Amino acid sequence: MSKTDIGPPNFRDFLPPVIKENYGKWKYHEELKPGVLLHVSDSGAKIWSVRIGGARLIATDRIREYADIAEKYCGGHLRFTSRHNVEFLVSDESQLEPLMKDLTGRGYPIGGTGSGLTSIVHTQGWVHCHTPATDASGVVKSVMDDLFEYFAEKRLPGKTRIALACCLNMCGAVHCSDIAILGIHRLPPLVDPEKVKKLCEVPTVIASCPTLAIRPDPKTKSLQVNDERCMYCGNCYTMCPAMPLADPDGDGISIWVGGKVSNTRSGPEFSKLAIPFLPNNPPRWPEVTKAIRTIIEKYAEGANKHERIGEWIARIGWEKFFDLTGFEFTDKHIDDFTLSYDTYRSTTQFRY
Amino acid sequence: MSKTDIGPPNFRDFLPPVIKENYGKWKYHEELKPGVLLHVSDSGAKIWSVRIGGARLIATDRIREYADIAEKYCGGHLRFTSRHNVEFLVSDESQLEPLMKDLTGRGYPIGGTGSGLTSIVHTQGWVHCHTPATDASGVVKSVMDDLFEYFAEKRLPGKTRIALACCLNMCGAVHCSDIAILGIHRLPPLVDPEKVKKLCEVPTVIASCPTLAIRPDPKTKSLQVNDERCMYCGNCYTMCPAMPLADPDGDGISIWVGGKVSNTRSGPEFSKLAIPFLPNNPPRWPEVTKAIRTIIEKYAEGANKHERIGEWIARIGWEKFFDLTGFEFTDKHIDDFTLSYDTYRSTTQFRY
Amino acid sequence: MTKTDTPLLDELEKGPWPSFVKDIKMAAEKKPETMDLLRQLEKSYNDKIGHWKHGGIVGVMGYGGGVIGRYSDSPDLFPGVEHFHTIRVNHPSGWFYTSKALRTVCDIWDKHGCGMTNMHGSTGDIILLGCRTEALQPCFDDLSDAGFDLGGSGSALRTPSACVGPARCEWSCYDTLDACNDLTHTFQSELHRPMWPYKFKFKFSGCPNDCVASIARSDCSIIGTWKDDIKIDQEAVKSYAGAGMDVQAEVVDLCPTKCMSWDGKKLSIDNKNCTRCMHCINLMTKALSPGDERGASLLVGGKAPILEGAQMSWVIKPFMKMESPYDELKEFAETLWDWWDENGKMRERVGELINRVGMRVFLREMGIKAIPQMVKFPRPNPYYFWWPEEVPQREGK
Amino acid sequence: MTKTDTPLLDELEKGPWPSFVKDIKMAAEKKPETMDLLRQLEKSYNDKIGHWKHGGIVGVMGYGGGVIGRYSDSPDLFPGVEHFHTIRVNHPSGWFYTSKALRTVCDIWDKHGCGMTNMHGSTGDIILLGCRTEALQPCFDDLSDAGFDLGGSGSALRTPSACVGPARCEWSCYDTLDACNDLTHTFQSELHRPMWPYKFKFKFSGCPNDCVASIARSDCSIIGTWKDDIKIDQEAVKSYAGAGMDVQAEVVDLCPTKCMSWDGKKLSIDNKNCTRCMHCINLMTKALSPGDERGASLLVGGKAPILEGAQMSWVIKPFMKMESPYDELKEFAETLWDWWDENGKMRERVGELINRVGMRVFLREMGIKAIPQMVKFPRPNPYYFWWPEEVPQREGK
Ligand code: SRM
Ligand code: SRM
Ligand code: SRM
Ligand code: SRM
Ligand code: SF4
Ligand code: SF4
Ligand code: SF4
Ligand code: SF4
Ligand code: SF4
Ligand code: SF4
Ligand code: SF4
Ligand code: SF4
Repeated sequence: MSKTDIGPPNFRDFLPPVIKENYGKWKYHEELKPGVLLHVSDSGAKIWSVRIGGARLIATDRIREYADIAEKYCGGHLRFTSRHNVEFLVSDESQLEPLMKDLTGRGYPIGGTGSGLTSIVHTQGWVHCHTPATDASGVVKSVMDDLFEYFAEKRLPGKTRIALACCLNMCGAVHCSDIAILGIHRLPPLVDPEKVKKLCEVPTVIASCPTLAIRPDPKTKSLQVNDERCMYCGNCYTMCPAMPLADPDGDGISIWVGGKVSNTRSGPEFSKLAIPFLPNNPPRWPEVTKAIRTIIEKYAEGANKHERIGEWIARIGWEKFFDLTGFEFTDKHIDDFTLSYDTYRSTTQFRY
Repeated sequence: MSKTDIGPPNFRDFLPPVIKENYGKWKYHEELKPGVLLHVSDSGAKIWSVRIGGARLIATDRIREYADIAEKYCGGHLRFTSRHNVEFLVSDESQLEPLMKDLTGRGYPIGGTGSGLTSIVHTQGWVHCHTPATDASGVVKSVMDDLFEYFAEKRLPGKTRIALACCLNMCGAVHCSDIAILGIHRLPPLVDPEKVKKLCEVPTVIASCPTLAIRPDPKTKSLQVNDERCMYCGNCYTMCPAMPLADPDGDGISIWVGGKVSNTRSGPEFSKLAIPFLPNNPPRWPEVTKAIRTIIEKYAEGANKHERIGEWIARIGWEKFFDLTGFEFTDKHIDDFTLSYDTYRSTTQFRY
Repeated sequence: MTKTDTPLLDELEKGPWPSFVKDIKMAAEKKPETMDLLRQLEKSYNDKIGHWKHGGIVGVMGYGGGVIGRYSDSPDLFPGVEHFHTIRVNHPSGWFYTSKALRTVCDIWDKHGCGMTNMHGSTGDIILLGCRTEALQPCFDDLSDAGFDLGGSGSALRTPSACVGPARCEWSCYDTLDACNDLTHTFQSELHRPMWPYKFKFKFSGCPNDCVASIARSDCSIIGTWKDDIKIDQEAVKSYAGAGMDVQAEVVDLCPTKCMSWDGKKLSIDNKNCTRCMHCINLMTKALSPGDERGASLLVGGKAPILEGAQMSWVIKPFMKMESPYDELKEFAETLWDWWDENGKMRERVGELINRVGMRVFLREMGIKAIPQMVKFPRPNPYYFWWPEEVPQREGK
Repeated sequence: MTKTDTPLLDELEKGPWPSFVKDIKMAAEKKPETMDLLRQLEKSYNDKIGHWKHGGIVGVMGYGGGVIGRYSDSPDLFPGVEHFHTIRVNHPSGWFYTSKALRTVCDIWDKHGCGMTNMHGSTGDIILLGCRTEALQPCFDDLSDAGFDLGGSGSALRTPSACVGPARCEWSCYDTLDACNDLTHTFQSELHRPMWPYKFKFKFSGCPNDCVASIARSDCSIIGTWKDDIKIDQEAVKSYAGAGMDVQAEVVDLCPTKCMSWDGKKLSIDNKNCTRCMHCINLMTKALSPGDERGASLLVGGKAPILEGAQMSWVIKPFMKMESPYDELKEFAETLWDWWDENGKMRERVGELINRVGMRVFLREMGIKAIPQMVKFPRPNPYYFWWPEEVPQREGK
């Protein structure tokens, strides 16, 4: 048996020499073009980072290709970003152009920096998880194909971060994204009483329901779901395999807008519901890509420089956002969970 | 037996002629001086309103004195305001100066309009209610004596509305005031089991507790209060006389700031906790008058023109407000009721 | 009674602000028993505790409310306030009076009560403070004969109130006084006979300045507003500027939507983005005024903290014409009350009920469509419901 | 396998964005059974439903986590993915690699697994996707021998992550990479052996830009900040202006606290009122930089919606020095965990627990004083508690 608890490798062993020498001494950076950053240190030392987008769900041979490229131009040094892009770390300026050419030649999109679109943080979907209400990788591929221009070329008023989660567990932590794509169920769990008895701890399942929709069923010694109180979060299913929610027509995608993480200007914000449901329409999810393009285009047209999507909407008003996008406002848009009161318009200030 | 359901008298019967003629036709107004408003109609007609402060808790002979004055200068016409001031309605300009002189001579303060202090909306207190944690009229008298200058002369950056309620029922609806004075208890109810059985409906009392602190006591067939969960709101006492909370040392006053009702600029706002407790110290409540003067003076010094207290604090930051006033920030200032999450500082933006 | 009986309260006769102690003594000149009010209060000033017993049900014939029972806890010491009930008398809309009307009320009250009042109570009523049980009915009879009626109390409609409105304000976007008077008369039975889960309050403000604090203090807030453009008199704007107003700093920069601009000669407003906050109009009343297409926004749910926490009313109907006989408003209120009555728990205000069941259910029951004007922002959490008919249900379910 | 097996997914080979379908096919070239992943997915694309069974507990010796069990619900149709477990491998801080390190991982994974990965998982781990049960232990052994260890799963500490920080960013106010690496190593047992009420995440961002989204995605967010004044190079400011930046409109006017001014020559900052939002620094990185007295703000409570709704972390300690060995942070975390462990309900994140019992209780237990920096605004409701020792208790109670 091998050693346990050794922890991850020390990152220092993987840093390129120019970083080791200038660690903590960077003075400024420039975005030379989308996807290409230059960082300059106090000493005048420079490092160029060339960022490419990727699928995130990748084969070992893909990684080996990255390694090949890094060896060719970067002394073997590269990193991944917090949004799953790859950054080739160039210490020798003369390697920059050849690297970029090679990457382009191999079909890798260079971009994702600055005021534009970067990769979509996303999750497993039908590829690997047991609770998804939609796929992840396929939706992401469709959206990125559609918005490709904004990754590498076209600029937007501010950073624009899209994220996807395939169920309400929100492994993509989409709750604070400029645009969030969230898989949702729309039907209550289908309880299999026999399986419940075998596989599930009844009190735990009852406690798992945020709206207290589950009660014991004395007759069957199993569980009952009060369908009227169920909002299909799937948390009971996480605790109990005998309560699946997935359904071809019930499942689909909701779209959220205006979230933000950074503390710049307006501070962090949750994303808010824009579209409660769009159908799962594989392989290209045209309804989803269209909706997102609408948001992006209206934002590009209407926002001031440096305004994130949420800041733009806060300025023009939500009533205007629904007008501009043509998205229908429904009763689902009005919060009715625990903090709902704070969302009500308790002022006469509104636009018609 | 006399007629029922006749409803209040028709206000039209009480309007002065100039109002009847210019009803709905007013064009603009001017504040000639604090307490004196001139309204001018489309037709050029004018009405002067002279506003005086009063005790609100007044004798019939006081009202008769108002009537005398109204008859002498206003053809018998007067009104009360939504904050319990009296307005003498003058149609004949030549009566204006004599009226003011007479009022001043009789000791009535003219003022309460525009950017200054007006009367304190308040409630019954020890004078007439069964649930108070403090007096109303005495506190109001003390505060208004202390701040008298701001009613009639000194101007403030914006309208400044103080309100008082003697218990959490908040009959003064102080929850949206620039400064709120709120009587509070600090000890749980003292349950008298014998009286509970006689006088109270147990399930109703249990349901009346916002924090679910009350449960039936099977032994005594009465009620038990979980002292740790009780926040002394007194709602159980409203439902059940056998659970008094009042206590000479437990009771006192809390101070709240930054509320606002009007939809101007920033919109309506709740008042927020400034001081969790000041003792009942009759007849003059010096701790209370001092605290309020502190707020008013810091506000007068620091706010921009037209800024209400809440708008001023929002601009400078709450940390700064506590600094400036020297009020201690405590664990009580941090919300722990149902909407508490929305009050947490979920951003790194703060001032030291 | 000598002064030394109430040394603490005597202290409150001093100072520039009108003194309630003087008024109690004034009333006691005619009604010596009223001095017991001051003496009992002096005891409270010493004890730091109130001396009134808990509630007590008293009233007048035919009514379920309008009177608040009150008894001293020390009738031996203060026999003058043994019974000391409150009579709430519905004020005329806008609190307008003639001296004659006031004298009428005073005379009746001196006849039957202790001579003390609140002008007014914080809901708006004339408060006659301190009546013995046996005097309640005669007092009511005299009031009724003189054209006055009681206000609300208990789980009933409470006395509606209105800002001064068109009677003396240039900004009133509808006739607040008429609306208040009309609804009060229309709903007399709801006002006098408690039959709901809890109290219900209407307040009428003529414009978003909300001078009766309706958004904070009423279950149903009717706040005047307009739909078209703010009217601008450019010459008058220039006069303000000429007279020393810094139009840029005081008006334009403080506009919450930043929809104004001022080039030193002309003030422009992008009315589509104006949220009608009144700030600019307030500052330049000679130059700016609300548009011509006037009406009111209807907001619902305002209340003080008990039980589930304070709420301010929120928008249900952005714009409603407000013309006599106010059918739209009345029908709205009646539908609302029916629903509340059927679904509300005891002592649950209508705003708390909406909050408990969700706006979704409320809107469906009321037959109102959801619109973005109802919210500050759409929901941030994914916990929402679908109506069964919106989703294809599973086979065999 | 011919192309026609997966026509829907084949569609996703087209288009400019890198295609995961190509990668699955690429892996299947070496590992034919991996084609079953694509075939099962094609079935999902037809069915619009997933085809994985619910969970399943699998693992490696000595550890309680790091592996997510996964089984196909149609092993007959897709035997290649009958077992298809995930191994989470703890990434090096900042996701820095040498090509050699990557090749090592790839070789191990090709030996034991299906050849597919996520680089990276959304918590930050290297995700090795698709391993048979019997291959788990050998795979782990090889990883460990090569210097890699597993990441977190279950009710344990999850793999901490950090922004690139001082390695390649001019704004990092502390050494995010070292802190992340140090804490990960210090808390190995907490990471590998689930024993808490639920999961717990740390994320380390070097400045308020928060490039690892720590405020939204971690229970304990350590976000770099500073205490003294922003450093200004006035010449460099002028260069930005000279190069066409509208300093007034883009920088000064967008400052949230309006604490800056610019007269065309000099940029001034009223640092007392600066809330360190980074906006101006972001825009003029050559001219402005964080002060010299650097450290981090400590925020607690961030999480996704399950169970009680999403929360963002909120300020607990405004400023903390962040120097190795990070004792203050470690002690804080340990105290926090103890308290949570004792008081948390099953599947209750620490932020939910704080919310349930109240900040008041939390602060007392942690021995931290309440300060205004913890809240956006003080409580608006009057429902607050007193500790018994703060109030004189009644006699005989
Ligand atoms: C590489 C990366 C950190 C890492 O350790 O991996 C990174 C690196 C930088 N970030 Fe970031 N950020 C990275 C994720 C983030 C995230 C997290 C996320 O998106 O999930 C955020 C929060 C986003 C949000 O608010 O929703 C983030 C918010 C910022 C901001 C604030 C932008 C704003 O106005 O709100 C800046 C400042 C700026 O861009 O001017 C910033 C600036 C920067 C700078 C310029 C810092 C520097 O001086 O080097 C770096 C280059 C940025 C660029 O892409 O143009 N970085 N940055 C991450 C790249 C992700 C990617 O591949 O796209
Ligand atoms: C692999 C990953 C998604 C991905 O594609 O990247 C993932 C996958 C799963 N997550 Fe997650 N979560 C992943 C990051 C997250 C994040 C994001 C983050 O850490 O920044 C979140 C939101 C942040 C947070 O923690 O609040 C997240 C919130 C959840 C939740 C909801 C927890 C909550 O308290 O809100 C669950 C449900 C649960 O734990 O029962 C969950 C549960 C799961 C499970 C284990 C499914 C389950 O119900 O048991 C998923 C296994 C999928 C599979 O078969 O591979 N996952 N999960 C991420 C972990 C990779 C890694 O280690 O690097
Ligand atoms: C008489 C009265 C209405 C009534 O029917 O009785 C009234 C009358 C006027 N109000 Fe008011 N307001 C009256 C209570 C209110 C209230 C309610 C309250 O305080 O409980 C408010 C909401 C206060 C709040 O936001 O907390 C109120 C918020 C305003 C505002 C908005 C001020 C702001 O900037 O927030 C204005 C506009 C202004 O003053 O420029 C206004 C303006 C006015 C004008 C100028 C309207 C006009 O053109 O005639 C009137 C003279 C105001 C003055 O006092 O200077 N009135 N006004 C009330 C006098 C109360 C008193 O005796 O002091
Ligand atoms: C007289 C008055 C205070 C005053 O001095 O002006 C008053 C006095 C009482 N109120 Fe009130 N309320 C008075 C206006 C209010 C207001 C203000 C308003 O209407 O604008 C409020 C807050 C607004 C609201 O309705 O939310 C108010 C919120 C309460 C509450 C809490 C109700 C709630 O849902 O939050 C109670 C408790 C209850 O009803 O059980 C209450 C209960 C009471 C009782 C009946 C005491 C009780 O527990 O039964 C008080 C009788 C006092 C007495 O002996 O005279 N009173 N009460 C006001 C009525 C006078 C009038 O008719 O004009
Ligand atoms: S978001 Fe839901 S479905 Fe997607 S990976 Fe996470 S737990 Fe699985
Ligand atoms: S899906 Fe969610 S809301 Fe519905 S029963 Fe399960 S836990 Fe409750
Ligand atoms: S606030 Fe409380 S104590 Fe004061 S009058 Fe109202 S119910 Fe009575
Ligand atoms: S005083 Fe309030 S919190 Fe305390 S037991 Fe009574 S109802 Fe509950
Ligand atoms: S609410 Fe508007 S209309 Fe009514 S008095 Fe106040 S300012 Fe005038
Ligand atoms: S009413 Fe308010 S929002 Fe409209 S223009 Fe005037 S200041 Fe701006
Ligand atoms: S969080 Fe700050 S320090 Fe870290 S990479 Fe982003 S900008 Fe740089
Ligand atoms: S960091 Fe933000 S708050 Fe501070 S001066 Fe710059 S823009 Fe203003």
